[in-house]
This record gives sequence, structure tokens and C-alpha cells, in this order.
Amino acid sequence: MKADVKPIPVSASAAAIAPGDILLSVENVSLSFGGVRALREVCFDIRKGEIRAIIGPNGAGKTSMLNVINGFYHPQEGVITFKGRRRHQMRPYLAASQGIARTFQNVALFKGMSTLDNIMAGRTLKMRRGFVWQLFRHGPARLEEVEHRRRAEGIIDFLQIAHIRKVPVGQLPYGLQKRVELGRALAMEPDLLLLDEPMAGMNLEEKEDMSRFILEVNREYGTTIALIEHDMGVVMDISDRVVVLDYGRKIADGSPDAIKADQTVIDAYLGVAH
Amino acid sequence: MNAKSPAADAGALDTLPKVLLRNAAQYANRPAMRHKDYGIWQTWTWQELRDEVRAFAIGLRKLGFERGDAVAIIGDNRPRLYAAIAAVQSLGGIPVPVYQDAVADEMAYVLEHAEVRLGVVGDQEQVDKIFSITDRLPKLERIVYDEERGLGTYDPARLHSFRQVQDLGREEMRVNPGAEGWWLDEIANGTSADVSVMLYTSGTTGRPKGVMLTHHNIIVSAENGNKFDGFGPDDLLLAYLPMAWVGDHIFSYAQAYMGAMCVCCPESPETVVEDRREIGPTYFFAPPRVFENLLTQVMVRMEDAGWLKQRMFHHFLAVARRCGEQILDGRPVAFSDRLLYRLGNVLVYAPLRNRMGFSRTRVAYTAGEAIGPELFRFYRSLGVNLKQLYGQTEASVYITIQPDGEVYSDTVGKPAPDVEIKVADDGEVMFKSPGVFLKYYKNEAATNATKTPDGWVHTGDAGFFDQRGHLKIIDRAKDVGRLNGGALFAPKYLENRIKFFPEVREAVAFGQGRDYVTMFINIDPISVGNWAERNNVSYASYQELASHPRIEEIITRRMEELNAALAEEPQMAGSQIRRFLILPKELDADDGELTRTQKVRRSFIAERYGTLITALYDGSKACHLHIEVTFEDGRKGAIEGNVRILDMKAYPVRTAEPVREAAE
Amino acid sequence: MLYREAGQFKSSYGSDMAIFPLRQDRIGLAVILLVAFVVIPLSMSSFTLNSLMIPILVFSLATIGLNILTGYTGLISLGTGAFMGVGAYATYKLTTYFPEVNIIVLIIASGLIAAAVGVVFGLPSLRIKGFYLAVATLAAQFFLSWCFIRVPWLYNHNVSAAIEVPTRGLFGVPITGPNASPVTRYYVVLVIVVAMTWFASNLVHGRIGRMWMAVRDMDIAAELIGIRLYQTKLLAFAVSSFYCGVAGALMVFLWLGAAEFESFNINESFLILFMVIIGGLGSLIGSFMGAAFIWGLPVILRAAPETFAIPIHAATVEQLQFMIVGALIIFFLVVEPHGLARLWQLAKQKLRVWPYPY
Amino acid sequence: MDLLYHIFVDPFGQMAAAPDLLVQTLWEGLVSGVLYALIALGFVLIFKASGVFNFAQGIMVVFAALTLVGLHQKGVPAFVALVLTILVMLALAYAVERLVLKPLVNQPDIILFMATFGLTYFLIGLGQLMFGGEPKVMIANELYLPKGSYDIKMLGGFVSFQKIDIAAAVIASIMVATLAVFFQHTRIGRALRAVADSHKAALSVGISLEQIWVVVWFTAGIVALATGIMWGARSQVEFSLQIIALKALPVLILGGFTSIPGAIVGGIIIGVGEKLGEFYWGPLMGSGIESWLAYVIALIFLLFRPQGLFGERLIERI
Repeated sequence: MKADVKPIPVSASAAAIAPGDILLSVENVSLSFGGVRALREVCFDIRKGEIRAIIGPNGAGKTSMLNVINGFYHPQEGVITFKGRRRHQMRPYLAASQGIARTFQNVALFKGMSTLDNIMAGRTLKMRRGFVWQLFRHGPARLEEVEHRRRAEGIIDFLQIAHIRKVPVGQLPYGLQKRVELGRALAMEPDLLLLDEPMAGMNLEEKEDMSRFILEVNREYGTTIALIEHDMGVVMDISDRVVVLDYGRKIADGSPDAIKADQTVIDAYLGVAH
Repeated sequence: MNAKSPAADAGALDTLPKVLLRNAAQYANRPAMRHKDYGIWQTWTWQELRDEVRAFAIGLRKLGFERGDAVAIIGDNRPRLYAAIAAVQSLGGIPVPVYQDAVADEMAYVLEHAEVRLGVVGDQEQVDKIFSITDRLPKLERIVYDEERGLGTYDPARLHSFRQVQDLGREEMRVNPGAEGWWLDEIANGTSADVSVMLYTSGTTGRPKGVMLTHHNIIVSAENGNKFDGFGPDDLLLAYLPMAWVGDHIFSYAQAYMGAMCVCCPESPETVVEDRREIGPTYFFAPPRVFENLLTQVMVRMEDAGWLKQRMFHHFLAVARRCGEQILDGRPVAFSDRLLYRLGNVLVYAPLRNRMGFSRTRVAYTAGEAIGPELFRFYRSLGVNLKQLYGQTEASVYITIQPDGEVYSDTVGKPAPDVEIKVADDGEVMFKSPGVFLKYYKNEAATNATKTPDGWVHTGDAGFFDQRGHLKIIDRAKDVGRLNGGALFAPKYLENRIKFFPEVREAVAFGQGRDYVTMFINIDPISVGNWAERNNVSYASYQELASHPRIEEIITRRMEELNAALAEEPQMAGSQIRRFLILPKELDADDGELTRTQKVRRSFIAERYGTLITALYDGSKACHLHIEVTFEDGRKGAIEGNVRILDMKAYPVRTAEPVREAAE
Repeated sequence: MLYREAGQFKSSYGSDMAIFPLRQDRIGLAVILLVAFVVIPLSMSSFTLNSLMIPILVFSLATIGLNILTGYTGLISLGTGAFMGVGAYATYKLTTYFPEVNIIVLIIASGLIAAAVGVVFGLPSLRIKGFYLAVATLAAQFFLSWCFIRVPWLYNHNVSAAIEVPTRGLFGVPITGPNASPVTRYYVVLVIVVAMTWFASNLVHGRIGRMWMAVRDMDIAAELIGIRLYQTKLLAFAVSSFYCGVAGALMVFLWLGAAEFESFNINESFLILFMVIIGGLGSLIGSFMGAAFIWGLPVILRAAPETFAIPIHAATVEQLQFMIVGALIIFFLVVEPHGLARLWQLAKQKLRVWPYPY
Repeated sequence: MDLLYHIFVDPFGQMAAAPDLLVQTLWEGLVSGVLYALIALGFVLIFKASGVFNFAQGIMVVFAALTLVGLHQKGVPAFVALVLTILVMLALAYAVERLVLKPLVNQPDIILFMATFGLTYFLIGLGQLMFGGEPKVMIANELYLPKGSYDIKMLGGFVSFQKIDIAAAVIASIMVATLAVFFQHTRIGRALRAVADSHKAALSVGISLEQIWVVVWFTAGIVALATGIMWGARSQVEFSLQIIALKALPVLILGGFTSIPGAIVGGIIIGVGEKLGEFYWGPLMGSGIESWLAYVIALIFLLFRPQGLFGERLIERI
């Protein structure tokens, strides 16, 4: 009835690219800090509507890869093509405005704000009303606020965090914080969702919930997802394709089964000397 | 807002769908239903509700629904499910609410027996449950679900979302202008004699029976219920008890329609308490255990309060105990007390009511089982007008009910409006009323067994009227026996009465075919333990505690109180407890002494403790006991010791002629 | 205890997002306003109004300004005094250039000038954070107070190097200058402060407030959800400086009546900062409490010896005052780093769950 | 055009024209730079060890000097007063550790920063209460600090070097040297540097944080005392010094908050830059630009090298 809120509205811009086409491609990207080479000529792509896993031993450069994709690091070489737009580097907020959302390895929520405000903050880009309207918090500004609150509630309901709606996230247990962070990312209605170890430090039950959410986001709303995860079981279950990094180099790329069988990958994980 | 209670001009309003139309016209923009969803109380006015129902009904029609079809309603209390009931009724179908927590097998039986063609269910869980039993339900054609979550990927063949069905209906109304008219005709064709709803009662024995209630049954009962407490459009109530339970159907559906009240559905079963606080219902119903849990919460929380606050809290609770009920019933109270109560109201009662969500509660009812006098008084003394009623599915709820100002913890009240009651010679309570059910669905035998040709219904409960003309239910009729003297012997009644004392955990009464009543007592380790702490009585084991002389004193005192009370009641005076003993061990399900649902297994105990029983009746002062016990970790062991048997003196019986019949 | 939340349910997001969702709070606010607008002017002497109420209001406004920057956006500023000065001197210049324009308009205008200056000194805030930024604002402080001395144009080349407030009226009633009655000035200040507080609360409760707090709590994440750090921080500087500027203008024109560069030196900045800390970072109501506390305390300290006839030297009181304020700041940070606002909040919570302890 | 000339050409012309004045100015700058450096040193010590940005360093300078002079005025022999003052600084260090640092441990930096504000106010009040607010003359003679000046003829003019200034420079360098040794070669010193990295590390060295804090604050107190004496001897002991002490902040920005050499170099840069600016460019803008020039220099510097001269660039990780 009235309460019908489409949990996660799919943004229009995504429609341009048909499912299965290449949404984002990374072409021999290299990144280094001073002497340290975090990434070396990495190439891979992410297709629209898939769940893409990036795995690898610690220090393989997984997080650096994500940071490059959403413009937090600027690679020295290489090209990144997102939704057909080629670029070498860009400011993070531009990445965001183009539809790349992201969660962090160790939760990066706005500790002082409530769950709801965190998710509302995720909708900043979608809100238009200017300063003057904000001053009065009436008319259009109010309507807009209400409209986006409705969207936010859709996400809250989807992630089943209604009971902590108005709790400052600082007070929440880790598992829930991760969930809220996912909510904040979803609030951006992203075309590409980057998840940095979404299940790190979770107990089994929490992991199951999280996997379920990730799958539902992907299946029911067609959101493309790239995730880093250490729990191989989970990765192999939920992801469509897997790319493996080791010492900043791509050592394998393919379906979960192919990866499981791949000798170089096994060596990398067993730590065979290079 | 002073909208007066709607007049139910008979004839025109002889079915609930008609009432819906009346409300949509008369109370168009007043709230009909609220549901805590997406963070706020989503609200539907009567008009909107009417439209929702209409769209759904016409949609059902498009799906091939026909008059007389049975439709299962399964799920937590949700506006859409209530709307579905109305929609089905509007098409002359029969809604069959089913307990949402029933296991697949029970559900299969009910759906099969009711021959449902369509199921309207809450969410994925229910869908899955039904899918798991479809092979047993050849007649079931379609399933309509409310919550779409997780069902997106299901095969849509026989599955529709509530919204899809409504869209069908709206589409139909768009292309075919006659559709609405047709719907109204369908409603017009309904008569008061039609079956309004079919509710399955899980009888203590055998398969559940489908109680068929007509619109007449329900409308009259609902109307009487509303009149009795003056409910109207300004009243709010929280629908949180199972929709399959007759109480919820009458209160949250029928009475709400008749009185144009606003029904609020909680966000989820877990949030009922918060939601109740937010809504602040003016009318609240709950079984005793709900009130009990609430009280425990209060006490537990206050435990953590500061010393001063606790002092204040308990002081004012004492004041309330002294004069709260009188003030509530408008009886005279000492001026000083009145002032104290005022103060207490500011400092404790009102805030407490607020926290519990009773700030605006005009009337609250409890029923289903006996409620402890302490518990009952607690709420009343706080100013919550808590009352008891006695009802059954077969009666469309109302049999007896307590009028304001005549509220006693130990009765279930006077006969409800239009209800005749008589107590059969064997003590069974029988009634006759407009609410009496049509029949059990496909179960002649049971119907005849329950309903006499001249319309009296066997409640299966034994009871009697006290001097005040209030009915007292003492036990299931079949469990009531007689002493050799011929006096009534109602073990459950006696056990409940003694169990109301905090020190007593369990009790087992004996007396069938004996000269007098005796009892086993199980002390409550927690409350007695606390008592021991406070009075630094040291003890090593439950056994030691149970046999402590000072504990025996306490229990004896309680027994005397009970006997004194029983002496007041002509029918019960005969069954005062003459001798009792305190069991050295807790009755335990692991030893088969209790059922898994913590009910005493009288016969089993009787033989297990045979020696003790003989001792109770052969006048000996003590008795040696040796029995096998199972410890929590499953180890077997034995308890051994002497059990002292205590004698009680009986109070003189007041021989007043028991009231046999009382009708209004 | 006073709260009756049962039955106060929200059936629309609008009402759920209200700044005072509970009826009892709305009533409380109404009472406070009533006291401020009716009781105080009627009951208090001109002296009390002038030495207590007006300054508290003025400082509250400045505190709100600094709170927006430090409490909500997490940018430390030690330049508050200077920004207030900008407001004051700007108004002074404007009054000399546009004598006929309504003084209120001029005050608002000078607020805008202060905002502009604030933005200029906020420019470094993108590159630098924390204490480094504090130093940047110190630059503002010292540079501006230098200007207040060295640029005679600012004080119309008065020999006294001070600015005297000309008489200006509103609807024929003088509201500035020597012959404006304290009551009228109180009302003018009160109205402006109430209005600007309302605006501030609207801002911090909306999109912009969330952006500020996001930047404060986790700037990286903020950037990655599409918040432009630079614009957001500069906006904070602008709004903050606007509030400080107006406060400064009010301070000179509706309270002191005259001022020189000394009135806006770094100690002023510290004073406001203390008000923010004691009141509570990131709280508007705290801003009022902080201002009232820090300003009220010395008044009481000074009054105390007289009332109890303690023979104590005025200078000594002054010094004790320093010590006590200092000690109190430390004390507060130790017992309640979130200031009076948090204490207030806790008290409210207690009342809501009464009689329960939690 | 004319302005540009006055900014970019004229001043250098003057420098070339009167090199002796230039040298004089440089020397002046150097000396005040050394004093800035000393104050900055106090900041750095405390910041390194306890992560506290000690706003009170300035007032500690005033307080120390004031105590010294005040005690002497009350008839205490100079050197006894000196020792007593050192004890006072020790007591102060203890008090701070007990009453401020310990209760506030694990609070965000901003809170500790604010706490030092409170400390500042408290010390102002205390100092005035005990010794009065009026300016005092440093007991230079009693402490056998040199007076007068060497006037050296050079570059076609006289350049005068105040002996006290020379003393200041010398003492400052000695102090820095001692500190360096102290940090390099004592157990506490090593622990101190460990703390700078991580508190746990310090504990592993087997020294409690409390001890370290006390030591550090005490050291800072001594530095403050020295600074106070020097400065007092050059001008006089007054509370406005506390404001001047804020000049240490730009110094820190140049030098970086954690680097001792940085503090020295930064101090000198600021001191010299300030004096040059005042002397050659000040007149353009009606003089007195000393009061803010330092900060602006720092500000400009910041925009190009936010981590300071010796601070190491850190890569933000997420």
C-alpha cells in the first residue's frame, strides 16, 4: 500500500550499458609509493551485473586496486575506463558522482552520526536543494528531505537495521557497523559497488547475512559488485569471476572453479618463493 | 475529536463489508489502520482501506474466485491481511485465518479440511511452508503474498504478490466501468446468515475443529462489546495477537469495523513493546502472561535504580496498593491518601503507565487463564482499568465480562449482554447467546456434542456464580470431581489459588473419592531463596530449604489464608486443605512429573509418590521418601529423607445456597 | 517523568524529522521563549540586561558560529575574535558610508563581509588539518588585529583609534548609540539571535549539516560518497564567520557602544573557544549554555564577595577568576568531554525513562 | 609599478647599501629565532612524548621566569630561587600528569589540546595571584649574566652584539646538545623516543607512561625556565610574553611537530625572516608587521610542504 518503497532504486545512468557488457576496465595500471610498487601492469575488467572478486595474499595490492578505481590513489601508469569514459586519474568525489560506491576494510562510518544520518549522507549527491532552501528547511528542501528519507528507509528495511535507525553508529557492534556502511554505499544507488573485505571479523551468522545481502543486491537490483574477501569459501560461493593478485601483479583471472584449480594461485597462497 | 459511536442500524449493516462501506462514507478521512513500516506509522483512512479492499476483491475475481470459496489467511498482523479478510467476505467467500506459527503438518490438515482454494500469506517463510505441503492440498490453486522480499526469484506460476492482484483489480476497473458496481452488488447480496469466518480451535484432544461464525454472530457480539465499554472512532488498539485467534478477529477486526476504531499493526513481533508505547492504545487486550512479563521487566529495571528512587518507588506502590483500586472504582478514600496518590501519580504511576504504553488506555482486558490477584491489582492500582472476561470461539468471544466498578481478580464477571448462562448439575457452565456459532465445519458429531437442540452450548468448563452474581471458573469440567462428602473437588482451582502466592511454585491437590483434600507443595526456589537470604537462613540444598521449619511456617500461613478464602465460597468451602506436605524435590519434566509445557501430570505423580499420599490420608505425622531423580546433566540419583506432614484446621463453612442460575 | 511519549507517534517523515519531535520539548521551548521575550525584560534591571543578558546573547551567537566550524565540521579556529572584529569594523564603515540605510541591514551586510574574509583565511584548510589549521587561523587573528591598529581608514582616522557607535534607529526608536535603552537593544539582539539560531539549526539538521559532520568524522569516506571537501569546508568557514561577524557587530553596536582593536584580540578568540568547549562541541543549545556559563561565572564571582562581605581585592577576584575558569575547563574535559550539552541530554534522557534508571 | 619597486628592488638596494645594518638585523633575527626555537623545543618535547599539543608552553615560560624573579623579590638568594623554581617546575610537571594527562588518557587530541588551554588560564591566574600582574625585571646580574655589548667595526659600520644575546645563543645550543645526548644515550631518552612511536613500545622498554610524562613535562619546564630567563633579561618578565610565545607555532609548522632540529632551524628562519621583513618591508605597510609576518610565512610554507621541513610525508591508508 502506501508503504511501498522500492528498496534500492537502480539509477538511470546504469541503463546505458547492457548487462554482461564491460562496465569498468583496468588497463596495465601501475602504482607505487616512493620505492614501493603496489601495483604492476594490472589488467582486468568488470562486467555489468556480475559479482567480481579480487583475492590475493596479504599485501597483494587488493585495497590499492580499489583505491585506484575510486580515485583515491592516482596510478603512475595505465588507463581506467568506466562506463566508456577513459581516464588516468580523478578526484574521489568525481568517481562517486559517476556511480562508484565503496565500503572499507576497517569500517569508515561517520561515528558521531546516527545510522539514519549515515545513510542519508550517502544520498548527498542525489540532493539538489540549495543553501537558501536549507536555511528555511521548508518547501522544496523539506520535500526533498522527506523523499530521500523514504529511500533511506527502503535501504534500512532491506538491511534489517530498523531497530538501530536512530542509534549513533559509534555505539553499534562491529557486524552492524559493516551493515550500515553497506547501507550508506547502497544509498548512492551505485552502478559499481566496491566492497573491501565486507566480512572481515564477522562470525559465521553475520557472514551468512552479509553474503545474502550482497547476493540480493546483485540479483534483485542488478548492482555490479567488486569485492575483496579473505574467506575463500564465501568468495567461491558468491562471485561470478575472480581475479587474483600477488605482489601487485595479476596472476590469474577466471571462474571460481578455474581459480581453485590454478597452480600459480595455489603456490601464491602456500607462499612458494618468487 | 468527539465523533460519537456509530449507530448500527440493523438490516442495512448485516455484514462486515457493508460496515466497511458505511465507514468509508461516514468516516472517510479518519484513520482505519496504521502499520509501523519504514520507520513511521503508515496510515490508511477508511476510504483508502475501502479502495484497497475493492481493488483486491476485484483482482481475486479476475483470478477466478467464486462465492463460497474458502481462503486461508496466514501471517503476522498486517493491514493487507485484514484487508484480504474483508475482500473475501465482500465476495461471499469464507476467510480461514490460520496460526502463522503452526508447523507444516498442522497447517496442511487445516487447509485441507477447510478446502481452501487460495492462500493469502505474509511472507516468504509462509510461502515456503505451503510449497512444502502442496502435494497434500489438491484444491489449493493460488498463493498471494504480502511481503515481496526474497520472492522475486520464485516461479510466478501460482504465485502473486498482493500488489499484482490489486493491479489486476484496478486495471479491470479501468477497462470495465461496471466492475465497481458489480462489487457493490456482491456485497449487497451478502446476508447476516452467511458464514463470516471460519476459525479453527485446537481442542485439547483430537484434530482442530472449524468453528463457523455467521455475520450475525459476529456483528451482534462486536456491537455489544463496543456498547459495553463505549468504544468509538476515537479509540485505538494494537493488533498483535494471532489473527487466527477469535479474540483478535473480534477485537481487531469486527469491533474495529463496527466502532470505526483505528487498528495499529506493530512493525514486528519483536517490537510490540516499543510500538505499543508509541501508539498508546486506548483499548488493550493481553493474556495474563503478557502482563506478568511486563511487571517483571518493571521490577528488574527498578532493581538497578538508585537507593532513593527505589525507596520512593516502593513507597508509592504501597500507597497505590492501599487506595489505588478504590480511587479507580470511584469509591471513597481518605483525603490524605487521595493526596498521596495524586503525588504518586506524578512521580511514579503516570510515568510508569507511560513507559508501559498505557497512558491513554481506557480499558484493558485479560482472559484465557486465571490471573494472579497481586498481578491484577498491581495494574489496577496504577490506574490501568484492567478487567477480565470469559469467552470462547464458539461464543464469538463474549460469555461473561466485568463491568466497570465491579472488578474482582477471582471472577470472570457477569454474563455479557444478551448472554444467558446456567450451571449444569455437574457444575459445567452452559450459555446461550446471539454469538453462538453455526456449527463445526464437516463435523456433525462434535457439533451435536457441544450444542444442545435448544441452543445451549457446553463450555466444558466447571464454575459457579458467587453472591455478587459473578461467574467463577474453577476448572475444566472433566477434571472436576467430588469428595466423599459430595462437595465439589476442583484440583486445578485449588492449585492455582495456592500458586498465586509467590512462595509456591507448583502444587498438586488430591481428594477425588476421599474424605478431604490434601496437597503437595513445591516451594519456589527463587522467591523463597531470596527470603532466606534476607533473613539469613542458611541452606545447602533445595531439599534442606524445603524442609526448613520456618519455610513450613510460611507455607502453613499461606494455607490458612487459602482456607479462610475458600470458606467464603459455599461451593468451595468443602474442599479446604486439611493436610499437606512440602515435596523435598522440584517436580520436573525430566522425571516425567510435568509435561514439557510445565503442566502437572496428576496421575503419574499420584503413583510415583503413592507412599506420601497414603501417609497424607492415614494421619501419620511424617513419611519416609526414597525416589529416583534425574539431574540436569542427565545423571540418575536418588533423593531420600523424611517428609513432615502438616495439619490444617478447616474454617467453618458458610452454608449459603449456591446460585445456580443468573441471566440478564 | 514529565514526558508522556505514549501516543506521540509519527505518521509522516516530516513530523518524524522535526527538530523537536516530542510535545513536551516544544512546550519547553515555548516557555523559554516566553521567559526571554516577556519575563526577563520586565523583571531585570537595565544594568543586568546590559551586563549579563545582552553579552550572553551576543557571545552565544559567536559561539554558535565557532561551533559550526569546530564542533560540526571539526576545524579548529583561533581567529574567532578577529572575524568578530571584521564584522564590527565593517558595520562601522558601512554606517559612515550609508548613514541612511537601516542598521540591521548593515549588520547583516557586514556579516557577509566577515564571511568573505573567513573564506579567504579558510583557503588553506584543504591542504592542512588540525593544529596546523589552528595556526593558519592564528595568522588571521594577528593579521586582522594588526589591521585594526595599522589601518586608520578602518576607524575613520580617529585619534583614539577606536570606533564610536553613532545613533541609529529602527521605526524611529533608537537602537544603537548612547541614547538607546538597554531594553530595546536587548530585544533587537534577542530577535536577531533567535532568528539566526533557527537558521543554524535548520542547516545542521539538513543535508549541509550532514556534509559538515561527515567531513568532521571521516573526511576520506566523506569524499568517497561524493562530498567535495573543499567546498564543504569553505562553506563552514563562510557560515561560521558570518555568525561571528554579526556577533561582533552586535557586540559593538548594541552592547559596548564603542570598541578598539583590543576588543578583538586573541583572548577574545580563546574566550569563545572556551564557551564552545564548556557548552559542548557540536551542539547549538550547548552554545548558549557555554556562553551563559563562561560569562555568568565571573559576574557571580565578582558579586560573591560583596554579597558575603568578604574583604577581597578586585584584582584578586580577577586572578581567582582566571584560575577557576582554567580549572573548570580541565574539570569539564575530564568529567564530561562533551560539555554541558551532554549533561543536559543525559538529564533529559533520565526524565524520559523515569522511573526507570535507563 | 612604484609599489613593485618598493617590494622587489628597493629593500635589496638598502641591504647592499648598508651591509652592517643587514648583519645587525640578521643577528637580531638569529637571537629571537633562538628564543622561539627554545619555546618550540618545549612544544616538541611534549608533543613527541605524549602527543599533547601543549598550548601552555608559552605561559610556562612566563610562569617560570615570574617564579624566579618573584621568589628573589621575596628575599630568596638568586641561586636558591633558581633551584626552588626548578622544583616548582617539577611539581608542576607532577600536577599536570596527575590532574590532566592521566584522567584524559586516550581522549582525542583536540580534548587534550583544549585542556592545555585550561592549564594556561590557570597558570596566568596563579602567577598573578602569587607575584602580581605588573612587569618585572629579570635578575640578570644576580645570575651573573653578562651585560653590555661588543661593538664590532665591520662593513663600514658598527655592528653591536649584546653579550646577553650571545649568552642566550650559547646557553640555547648547550641545552639542545644536552637534550640530544639525553635522548640518545639514556634509558628514559630511548623510552621517550619509543613513546613517540607507540605507547606500547614504551612500556616494553619497562618505563611507565606516567614517569615519562613527568620527565618530559619537567624537561619542558626547565627549557621554559631557561627561555624565560633569557627573554626576561633581554626585555622584561610580563604576561604578554605568553602571546609572543605563540610565535613558536609557526616555528613548529616549519620544523614539523616532532623534529628537534626542525624546531631550531624553523626558529631561526622565522626569527630572521621576521626581522628582515620588519626592517626592510615593514615601513611599506606602516610597520608592526612582526606581529603576524611569522604566521603568514608559516602559512605560505604550509601550502607547499604541509608536513614541515623535517616531517616525513605519510601515505594515507584506508
